[in-house]
Amino acid sequence: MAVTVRLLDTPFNPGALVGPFTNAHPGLGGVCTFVGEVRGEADVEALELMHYAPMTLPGMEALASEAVARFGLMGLLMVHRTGKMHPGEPIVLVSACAEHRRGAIDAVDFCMDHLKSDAWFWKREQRGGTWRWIEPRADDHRDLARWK
Amino acid sequence: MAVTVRLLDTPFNPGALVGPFTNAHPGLGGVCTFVGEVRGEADVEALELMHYAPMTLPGMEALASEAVARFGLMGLLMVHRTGKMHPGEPIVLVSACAEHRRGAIDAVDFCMDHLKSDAWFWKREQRGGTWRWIEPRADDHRDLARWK
Amino acid sequence: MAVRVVFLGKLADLAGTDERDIAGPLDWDGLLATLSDPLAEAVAGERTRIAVNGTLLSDKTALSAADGDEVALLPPVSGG
Amino acid sequence: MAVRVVFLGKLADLAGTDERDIAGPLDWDGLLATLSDPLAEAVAGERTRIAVNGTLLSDKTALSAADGDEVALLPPVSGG
Repeated sequence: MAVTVRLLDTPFNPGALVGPFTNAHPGLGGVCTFVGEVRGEADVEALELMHYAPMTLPGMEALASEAVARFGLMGLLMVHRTGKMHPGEPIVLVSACAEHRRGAIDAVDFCMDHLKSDAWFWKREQRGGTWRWIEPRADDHRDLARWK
Repeated sequence: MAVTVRLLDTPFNPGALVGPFTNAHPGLGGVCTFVGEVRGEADVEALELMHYAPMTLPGMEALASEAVARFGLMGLLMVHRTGKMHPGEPIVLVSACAEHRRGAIDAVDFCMDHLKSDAWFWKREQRGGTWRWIEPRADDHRDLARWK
Repeated sequence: MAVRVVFLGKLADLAGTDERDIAGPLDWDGLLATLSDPLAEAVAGERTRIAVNGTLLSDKTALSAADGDEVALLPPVSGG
Repeated sequence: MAVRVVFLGKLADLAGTDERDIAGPLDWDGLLATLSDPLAEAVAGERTRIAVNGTLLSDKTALSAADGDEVALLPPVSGG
């Protein structure tokens, strides 16, 4: 079993990570993958993700361990960008391998909900030249509460 | 928006399909993908999926349309194998693009539950030289009932 | 030309073939009469459905097929 | 060597810097006293949390940092 958690400060290609991850788990029943990208809204020029090194990666590693145990995963890949990004660039990738589809899909859902509003990242958007900090939407808090 | 539904009777490479599908939807917020493979259980030698041409593809197309409308998708790719397969070969691929992660993840979950126990496929496994028809597990019926 | 009866999944094993031509017209009793006992029993089971020319019957006992029609016998499905 | 105070997210904008060194020891009142009014108000807000050397405080008003410690001021997060 491979649990891989990475913080990257440069662009990444999801396909180049998911292929080898899947191939590393022969015998799996299903693999579910979510990739979040910077949405191409008309006036969004850039997005920046700030993190806090002493806590962000350890927090992601704890989240990964929790997901592996909770959903009985065969493997988990969790990658998150930091720094400045432009529309169309991947921000986050979560891929989970399991024996049955339910574990794989639920694990991705669980990890994404936690990365969105319960991990040590701070996001801001640039629109019309002005940067503005983003907070999770009410939907994000509701999504997170499903797992308590 | 692209809605693509395919039945394939030869092996396919999920990565080769998901990359172009994702690239065809600039502006997306998230893409969720599930790939189901023939599980590598010790004594499973092969798996065979039978379908009924006049109903299987039309049924998948109706399912895809329902998912697009229900989850407000930007695009949906649904690929299902038929014929004889061996452990490690992909059986099914569902990939959904949406503005937010919730729509993309839920659409994949919805499509997989319906493909598993509410689409015109019949699956049998070969173990120890003997073929046996498989029916959905109780879990599969429970999963499907979530969407009613 | 006849009615083409298509056997799916385990029904194909029970029938020993994927399809069989039966002279029309064909109704529910006529269908059962042409099938071996275990096959007729499986087809009559509440989880087996019937489609005519690709359209599912809401009541399979209302089957009414003519020469040239295709009747599909559909046991419980299992995909993915 | 001093206490290093790290400002995350919007607190970095309010502070005009990502980090600042403050002579230790540093407790909650001492921290607030060194911050501008809008910054002190944001840090005191119930949604801002504090970590010392990477460990979250369950009660931030119990802050007790010495020279060499790193105090992180953490506003509401938003990732993915």
